Amino acid sequence: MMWQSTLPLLILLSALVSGVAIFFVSDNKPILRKTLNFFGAGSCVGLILVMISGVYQGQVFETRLPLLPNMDLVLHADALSLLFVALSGFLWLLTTIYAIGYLEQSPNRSRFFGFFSLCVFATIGVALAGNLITFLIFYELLTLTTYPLVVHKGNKASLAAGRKYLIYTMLGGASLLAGVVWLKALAGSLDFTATGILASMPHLDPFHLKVIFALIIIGLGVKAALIPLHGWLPSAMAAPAPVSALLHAVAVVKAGAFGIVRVVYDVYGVEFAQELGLTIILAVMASVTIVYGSTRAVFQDDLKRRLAYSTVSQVSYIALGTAIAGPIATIGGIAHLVHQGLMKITMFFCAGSIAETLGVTKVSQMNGAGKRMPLTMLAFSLAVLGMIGIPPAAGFISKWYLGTGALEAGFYWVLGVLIISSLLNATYFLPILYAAWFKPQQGAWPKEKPKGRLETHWMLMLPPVVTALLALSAGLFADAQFSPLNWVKLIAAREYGSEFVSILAASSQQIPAMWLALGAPLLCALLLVRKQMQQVAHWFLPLSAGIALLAYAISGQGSNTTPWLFFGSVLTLNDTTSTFFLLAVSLWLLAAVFAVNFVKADERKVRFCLFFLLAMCGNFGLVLAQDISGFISFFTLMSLASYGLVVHFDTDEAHQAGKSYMQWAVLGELLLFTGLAGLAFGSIDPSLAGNPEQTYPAWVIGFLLAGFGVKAGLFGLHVWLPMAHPVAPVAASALLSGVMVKAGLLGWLKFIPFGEVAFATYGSVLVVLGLFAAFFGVLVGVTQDNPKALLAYSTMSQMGILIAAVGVGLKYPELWSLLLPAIVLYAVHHGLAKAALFLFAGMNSTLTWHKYRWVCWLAAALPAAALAGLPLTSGAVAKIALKDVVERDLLMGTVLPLTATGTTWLMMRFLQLIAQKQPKKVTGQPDVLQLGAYGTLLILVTVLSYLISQANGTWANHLTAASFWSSAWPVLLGLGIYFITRALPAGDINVAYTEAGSLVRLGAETLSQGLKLLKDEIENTSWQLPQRVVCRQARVVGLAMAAVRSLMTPGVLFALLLCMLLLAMIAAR
Amino acid sequence: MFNNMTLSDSAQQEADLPGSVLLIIGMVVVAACLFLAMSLVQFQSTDQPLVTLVVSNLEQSGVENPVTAVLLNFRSYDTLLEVAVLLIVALAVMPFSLQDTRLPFIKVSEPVERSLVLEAFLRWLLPAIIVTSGYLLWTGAVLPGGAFQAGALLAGAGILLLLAGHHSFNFNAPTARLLLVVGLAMFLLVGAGVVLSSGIALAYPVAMAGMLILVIEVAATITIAAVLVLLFCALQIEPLGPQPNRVEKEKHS
Amino acid sequence: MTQALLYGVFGIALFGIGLFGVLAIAHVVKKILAINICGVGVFMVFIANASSGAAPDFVPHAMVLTGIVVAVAGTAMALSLVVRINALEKPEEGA
Amino acid sequence: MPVIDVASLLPLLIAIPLIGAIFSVLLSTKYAQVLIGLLSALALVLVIGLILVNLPSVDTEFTTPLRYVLAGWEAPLGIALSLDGFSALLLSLTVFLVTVLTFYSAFYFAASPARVRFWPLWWLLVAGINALFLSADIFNVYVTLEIIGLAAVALVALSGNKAGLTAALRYLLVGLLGSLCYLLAVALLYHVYGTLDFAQLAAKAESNPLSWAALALITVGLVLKTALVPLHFWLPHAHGSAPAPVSAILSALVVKASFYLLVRFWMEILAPAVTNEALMLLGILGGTAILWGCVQALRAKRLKLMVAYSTVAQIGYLFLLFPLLMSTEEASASQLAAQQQSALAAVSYFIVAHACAKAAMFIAAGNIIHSLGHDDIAKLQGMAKYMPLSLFTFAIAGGSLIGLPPSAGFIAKWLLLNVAIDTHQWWWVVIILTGGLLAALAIFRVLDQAFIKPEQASDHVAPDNWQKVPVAMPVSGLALALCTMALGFNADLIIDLIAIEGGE
Repeated sequence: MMWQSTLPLLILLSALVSGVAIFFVSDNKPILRKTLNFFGAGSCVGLILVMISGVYQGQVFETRLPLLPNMDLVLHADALSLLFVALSGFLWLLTTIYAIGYLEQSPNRSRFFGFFSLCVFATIGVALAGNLITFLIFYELLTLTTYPLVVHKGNKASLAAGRKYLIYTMLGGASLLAGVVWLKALAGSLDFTATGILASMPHLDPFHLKVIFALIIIGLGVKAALIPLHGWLPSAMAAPAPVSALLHAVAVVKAGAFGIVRVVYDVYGVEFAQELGLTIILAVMASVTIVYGSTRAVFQDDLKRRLAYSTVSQVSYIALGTAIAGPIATIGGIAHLVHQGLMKITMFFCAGSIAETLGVTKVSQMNGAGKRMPLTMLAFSLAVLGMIGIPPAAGFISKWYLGTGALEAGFYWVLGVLIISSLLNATYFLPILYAAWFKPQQGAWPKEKPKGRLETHWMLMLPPVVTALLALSAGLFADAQFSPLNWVKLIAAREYGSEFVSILAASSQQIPAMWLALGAPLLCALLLVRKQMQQVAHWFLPLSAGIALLAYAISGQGSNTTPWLFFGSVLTLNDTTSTFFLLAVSLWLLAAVFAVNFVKADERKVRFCLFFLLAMCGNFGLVLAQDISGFISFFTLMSLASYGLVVHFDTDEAHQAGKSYMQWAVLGELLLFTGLAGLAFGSIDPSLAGNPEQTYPAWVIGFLLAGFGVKAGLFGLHVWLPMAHPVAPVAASALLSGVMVKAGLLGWLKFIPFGEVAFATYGSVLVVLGLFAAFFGVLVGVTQDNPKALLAYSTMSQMGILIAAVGVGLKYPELWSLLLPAIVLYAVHHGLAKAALFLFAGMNSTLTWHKYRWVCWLAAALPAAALAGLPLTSGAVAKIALKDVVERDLLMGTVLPLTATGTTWLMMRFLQLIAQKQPKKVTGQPDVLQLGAYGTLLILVTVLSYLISQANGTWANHLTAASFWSSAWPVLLGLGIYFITRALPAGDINVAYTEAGSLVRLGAETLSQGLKLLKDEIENTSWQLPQRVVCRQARVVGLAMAAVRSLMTPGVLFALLLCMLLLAMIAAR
Repeated sequence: MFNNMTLSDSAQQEADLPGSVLLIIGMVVVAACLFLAMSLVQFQSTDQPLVTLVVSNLEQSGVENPVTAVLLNFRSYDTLLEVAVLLIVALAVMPFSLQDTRLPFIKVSEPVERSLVLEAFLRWLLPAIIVTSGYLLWTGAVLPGGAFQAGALLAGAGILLLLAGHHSFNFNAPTARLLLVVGLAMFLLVGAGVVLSSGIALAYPVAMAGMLILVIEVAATITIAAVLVLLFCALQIEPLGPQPNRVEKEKHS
Repeated sequence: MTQALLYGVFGIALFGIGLFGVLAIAHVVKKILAINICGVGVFMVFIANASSGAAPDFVPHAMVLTGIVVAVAGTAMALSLVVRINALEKPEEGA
Repeated sequence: MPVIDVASLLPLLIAIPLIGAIFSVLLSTKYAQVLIGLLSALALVLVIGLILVNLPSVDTEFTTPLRYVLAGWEAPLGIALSLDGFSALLLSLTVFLVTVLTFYSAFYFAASPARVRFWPLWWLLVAGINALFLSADIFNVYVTLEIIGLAAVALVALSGNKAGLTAALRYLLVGLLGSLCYLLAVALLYHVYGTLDFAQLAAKAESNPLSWAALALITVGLVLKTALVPLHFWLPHAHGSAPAPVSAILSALVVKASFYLLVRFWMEILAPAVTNEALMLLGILGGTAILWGCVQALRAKRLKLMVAYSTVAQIGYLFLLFPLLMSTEEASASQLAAQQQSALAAVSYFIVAHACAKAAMFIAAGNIIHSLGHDDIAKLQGMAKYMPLSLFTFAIAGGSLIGLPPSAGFIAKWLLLNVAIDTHQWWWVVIILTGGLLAALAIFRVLDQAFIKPEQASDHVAPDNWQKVPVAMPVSGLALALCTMALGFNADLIIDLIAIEGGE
C-alpha cells in the first residue's frame, strides 16, 4: 500500500515543512508562526500515532529512496525507532508550547523556531533511519541544525559554547564518517537488522571491525557525551532553556545514545559484539562516565550545569544497558532512553521556568522556591526522585532492569556502579529539593516577574507538569500494555528472539475493598491542592484511616492481582499481613484522631497532612504488597513521606535528624535495590528454579538483611532512629516507633525464604547484634532526659529482640513455622505499647495530674508494664511465646529473659521522667479526642494480643506458676537496678560516628589545603607546560578529596559495608 | 614566480630573484629542454597520414592553397574559434563608454600637428593598400595569403589614417561594433546555413565552397582589420586624439 | 641529424629560453616578451615537424597561423592590462 | 530509440552562446542584453535537456560516445565533437550554472556600466567552456583553452581597480604560459602520432619518452591553469577580486575545464604513458592542496578570499582521483576498470558539488559586498539578522564544502572515501576528513561572526549604510545552495551518467 511507504516520509516532512515555513514568517506575526508551529508538531504527533497503531497491527512502514549505488536512503519504522520517534514528536509538541511561553519577548523568534523544527526533523530522521548511512546523514544534519540554537543568544558565552559544540561534534562526525565508510567498504549495504548484520559475515577481519567500532563509538560518543567526549555539553548550557531541554532530553544526546544502541544491536549484533570483546569496553566507558558525570554534578552550583553533568551521567545508562549483553539489561537501557528523556526535560523546563520567573539560576538561590512555585517544583521533585531511582518512578524501572540484567550477564560490578551513581544522584539532587521545600526564602528573588493568578505563565507550567506526570506514570504503570517498558520488552524480544511476558497475566481482585484503603489517603492528599479543602485537612487524617479500617473489616483473606501496576502488583491479606494490617490501621487511626486538634492549629498543616497521608498510604501498601516492586514502592513512599514528619517542626535539631534519616533511608534503599535485584534475578532465571540455594545466594540475603535492617534499626545501621523518632510530632513519633519501624521486619518476613534455607552465619550475626542492641538501647536510653528519646532507644532495644528472633529463624529453618507467629505477636504487642507510650508522653503536658493522679499513673504504667513484660500483660504473653521457640538457640535462650530486666529498668526511668515533667498547672481544656484515642489504645494494648490469631493458645499455657515466675523475676531484677542507679549523662554511638566523620573531614581538608599550597607553589614557578599538568593533577586529587568530604559518615560506612558484603558475596560463590 | 611582477625599470633589480634561485630555475629548465630535445632526436617519425589526406581532399575544398583549405575548410572550426578569440581581445581592450555609442564611427577633425608629407603620401598609398589587401585575400585561395594577411594590411591603412591626425575612430559606435562582430557572425551564418544543404555544420557544398570561403574571408578580413586598429588605439599610452595641452607641453620641451 | 630536427631542437631551446625568462624576470613587459619567445619556440617545433617528411605537411602550418593569432591576442591583452595598471599607478606616483 | 539525432544538437551548444555574444555586442542597451542573456540561457537549457533525454542510457548497448564530425571531414583531417557521460555531466552543469548566474548577473550588473562589456564576454566564455567539453581534438582544445583563458581574464579585469587588474594580468600570464606548454605537447604528440583526434591518439598512444614528455608538459600546463598547489598562487586573488558572478563561474567551471582535460589525458588519451609514481605524485600534491588551502582559508581576512582559498583546497580533492586510479598487482583488468570508474564517479560528483556550492557561496559573498560595501570577515557581526537568506545560502553551501550530509559534498566525500578504502589507501581518508574539519573551522568562523548580536557588535553595520539587495539575488544563490542539498539525496542520476563509457 502506498501510505505504508510514504508515512515515514510524511512524518519527517511535517517537521521539515513547518520548520522551513517558519523561517519566512516575520517576527511581527506571532499568531501565524504559532499556528504553523502547532500545526507541524500536532500533525507530527498525529502521524506518529497512526504509525504506532499500524506497527502494532504488524504493518511494515518503509520509505526507500535511492541515494547511491547499492545504498538507499531508508526510513524504516521498527519498534525501536518508533519509541524514539514517539518520544521526540511528543516532546517536541510540549517543548514548542514551552518555548513559545519562554521566548515571548526575545528577538529572532522565527529563526529560533525554524531551526527548532529542523532540529526535530533531524532527530526524527535519526530515529527512523533504516541503515547506517541514513543515520549518519540525519545525525550530521542534527549537528548543523542545533548549532544556531546553541548560539541563539548571540553573546560571548553562547558563541564560545557553539564553537566548542562544533569542534566536538565535527571531530565526532569525521570519526563516525570514517567508521561508516570503512564498514560499508567491508560489509556493503548497512541496513539495520534485528540481530545485526555483521555476525553473518564470517570472513571479516575482527581487527578491522574493532577499529571501526572504536571510530563509530567515538563519533556517537560525542553526542552521547561519553567521557572524555562530553566537554561540550555543560558549556552548551548557554543556550535558552527550551534548547537545553531538547538537547538534553531528546535530540542530541539521545541521538548519540540511540546510535550506540543501533550499532551494537542492529549492525554488529550484540552477541557478535560480545565475541569481539567490544561490549565490555563500552560498558567500562559508560560506567566511568556515569560515575564521573555524577561526581562533577555534585560540585556545580549553577542549576543548569548541575543538570548537564547529570545528563552526562544518565545518558550513559543507555550505553551501559546496551553494552551489557542480555535481554534484561537491554530493556533497562532502552527504557531509560524514554524515561531519562521525560525526567530530564521536566527538570530543564522547571529550571528554565525558575530562571525566567524568579531569575534564579543557582542552586544556592533556591531556598524556598517550593513555596513560590509549588507546581513547578513539584514537577521538578517528581523528576528528581525518578532520576535518583526512587521506586516506583521511571528511573527506578530503568535501573532495576539494568541491575537485574547486569546480574544476568554476570557483570556484578555494574551493580556497584549503579549504586554509587544513585548515591551521587541523591547527593546532588536532594539538597535542591531540601532547599526548595524546607528552607525559608532568603531575601527577594533576583529577578522576579510579577505574580499573576498562576505561579508563572501557563505555557511554562503545563509542559513540565505533563512530563513529570508521564515520568511518574511510566514507572507506576510500568507493565501496562502501552507503557514504554512494555514496548521496550517487545524490542528486546525481537532482538533476542525470545518472549518476555509479564509473569502475571490475569487480573483478579479478591479483596477489592483494600484498594479503598490505599486510595483513600492518596485521594485525600490530592484534595489538598484545593484551598477550601485545606481548611478541613485535619479531618482527612482520621477519615482516610477510618475508611481503611472499614475496608479491612469487610475484606476476608485473599489477593488482588493487578498486572498493569508496577511490574504486576499483588496485594495479599493472609495470616501475617492481616495481623500487621490490623496493627497498622488501628495505630494510624488512633494517631490520626490523636493529632486532629494538634494539626488544626498548626501553621504547617497542609504539609503535615500531606506527608501523613502519603506515609499512611505507603505503610498500608507495604503491608499488603506481596510483589517486590509493589513492596519497595510503598516502602519508599513511606520512608520519604516520613521525612516530612520528622522535620515537621523545622528546628535545627529536626533538620539534623531529618538529614540523618534521609541519608540512612537512601542508603537503605540502595542496599535494598541491590538485594532485591539479586532476588528478582534469582526468581526470573528459570535455570535456577527449584533450587533455593542458588535462587537465594548468600549475598542477596546479606543485602536484604542490611537494607531492611536500616529501617528496622539493626545495630550499626540504627543511628538515625533515636534522632528521628523523638523530634517528630507526637502522633508521628508514635507511628514511627509503633508501625513504621516494623516495615523493615515485614520486609524480611516477606522476602527472605525463612524456613527453606539456613543461613547460619547471618543468623548468628543477627542474634548477636539484636541482643547487643537490646541492651545497648537500654543502657543509652536510661541516660536520656527526654522521655521521647528514651522511648526511641527503647524501640531500638525492642527491635533488637525481634531481630535476634529473626536471626534464630535464619539459623534454624525448622523452627520457623513456630517462630513466625511469635514474632508477629511480639511486633504487634510492641507496636501498640510503644505507640501508647509515645502518645502519653505527648499528652503528658496537657493532663490534669493533680485532679486524676491515679488514673494518669495507671494510664502511663499500663503500657510500660506491658512493654516490660510484667506477668499477665501482653508483653508477657509475647515474650513467653517467643521464649518457647527460641530456646533452641543457646545464646538467645539464655539472654532473652534478661532483656526484660533492661526494659523494666528503662520503663521505670520513663515513668520517672514523666513524673518529673508533669505540669504544675494546666490551662485550658484537655483534648477529648486525644483522651479518647489514648483510651482506645489502652484497651487495645490490653486485649489485642490475646485476640489475634497468632496468640492462639499461648496465653493459656502461660498461666502457670513457672511461667509466671519466669516472667516476673527479670522484672523484679530490673526494678532493683532502677532503684540502684539514677541519672546518667546523655549520649549515643552517633556521637562516635560524628567524631569519626569529622576526623575524616579534617584529614581531607588538611590534605586539600596541602594540595592547594602545592598548587600555589607550582603556579608561582615559571615553567609553563609541566605546571599545567601538575595543576590539573592537583585539581583532580582535590576533587577526590572533596568527594570524600561530601560523602560524610554514612557514605564511609556505606562503602565499608558494601566492601564487606561484596567480599561475602565473592566468598559465597 | 608571478607574485613579484613589476612594471618599473628601477625596481627590476630588487624584484629579481636571487642568483641561487635563478641557477636552480635555469638548471631545471635546461634539464627539461634537454630531455625534450633528446626524446625528439631519438624519435624518428615515420608516417604522416595527413600529408596525403590534405592533398587528396584538396579538390573538394573549394580552394587550391592547402593552408587555406585547412584553415577554412578542413579545420574551419578552429578558425571560427580564433575569430572569437579576436572578439574577446577586442572587447577586453575596448575603451567602453555608454555616451559614445551615439557618436559616429569615424570622426573627422583638424589635426593638431599636420604632417604634410604623410598626408600627401596617404592620398595615393591608401587606395593601393586596400587594393593590395583585396588581392591578398583573393589570392589566398591559391597562393599563400588570406584573411589574416589581408586584414593586417588593411589595419595598417587604418593606422596610417589615424597617424595622419585627421581621423579618429570611436569603437563604441554601432558601425564599429558591427565591424568587430561581422567576421564571427558571417562565419556562424555560413556554417549554420550550409546545414540546409549538406546537413552538417560548416560542411560547404563542394560547388559553392570557394565562394562561401571567400565570403567568410571578406568578413573575417574586415573584423581582423578592425580589431587590429582597435588594439593599436587601445595600446597607445599617449592618446593621439586632439589633446592640445599635452601637445603644447611637448612643443615647449 | 636532419635540418628539420635541428629546427625542432632549436625550437625547444627557444621555448626553454622563454620559459626561463618568464620564470626569472620580474619586469612584466619582459615577461610578456619571454612568453612570446616561448610561443615562437613552439611554433618552430611545429614547423620543423611539418617539414620533416618527404612532402610538407600543411596542417601544422595552419595550426601555427591560428597559434600566432591567438598569441597576438594574448599579447595585446596583456599589454593593455599593463597600460591600464600603469595608468592607475601614475597618479599615485605623481601625488 | 532516440527520436532525434542527438549528435546534431552538439554544435548548438557552442553556437548559441556565440550568437548571444554577437547580439550582446550589437545591442548594448540594458534590457536588450538581459533579454538576450535569458533567451540564450533558455535555449541552452532546451538543447541540453533534449540531449540528456535522448542520451542512450547506461543500460542499453550504446555506450560509445556521441560524435559529431564538423565540416564533414573525419579525423584526422577534420575536427569532431564528442560527448560521453563525463562531458555530458560537465556540460549539464555548465548550462545549469550559467542559467542561474545569468539570472543573477542581470541584477548584479543592473546599475553598473561594466555590463556592456560583461555580457558579450560572458557568452564567449560560456562558448569556450562548452567547446572545450565537447572537443575531441587536441589542437582545438588549445584554442578553446585560450578562449576560456582570455575571456576569463577580461572578466576579472572588469572590476577595474588595481588589485583586480594586477590579478587579471597575473592570471593571463599564467594562462598563456600554461597554454604554451600544452601547445608544445600538442606539437610533440602530432609529431609522434600524426593525429590530433582524442580517440585516434588513444588508440595509437604508447609509452615512449616523447609521450612522457608530452604528458609532463600537458600536466604542468594544465595544473598551472587548474591551480593545484604549489601552482595555485594566482587563483585566490583572481577569484577574490573579480565580480561575484565571474568569481562564481571561475571557481565553479573554469578551473574544472582544465581539470577535465587532465582527466582525459591521464585516463584515456595517454593512459599507456601513465605510471603509478606519477599518479601518486599528483595525489600527494592534491593532499597538500587540501590541507594548505584549508589553512589559508582559515587565515583569510576577507570573505571572498576565504572562499577562493577554499577552492584551492577543493581542487586538491579533485586530484585525489589520480592515486585512486593506480593499478595493483592482484587486481584484474575488469576490477581496475571498475575501480577507476568509481573513482571518476566520485570526483565527478565532487566537481558538481563544488561547482554548485562554490557558485552559491560567491553569490552570497557578492550580496554581502553589494549591501555592505566590504567583505571583511571581522566586521560581519549581526549579518544573520540583516541578510538571513544570503547567510543561509552561505551556510548550506558551506555544509556541502565541509561534506556534511545531506549535501552533494557529502555524497562526493562518501564516494571518494569508499574508493580510498577499497584501494587500501587509508591515508587519504585521514586527509579528506582533516580537510573537512579544517573547512568546517573556516566556514563556522564566518557564521560565528554572523550570529553575534548586532547590539554587541561594533557599529560598522549600522542599518543606515545598509543597502538592500534585490530579492532575486539571494534567491538565486539559495537556489544553487538548495541544489547542492537536493543532489545529496539522489546520486544515482549523476553516477549513471558518468558510467556512460568514454571512448577507449
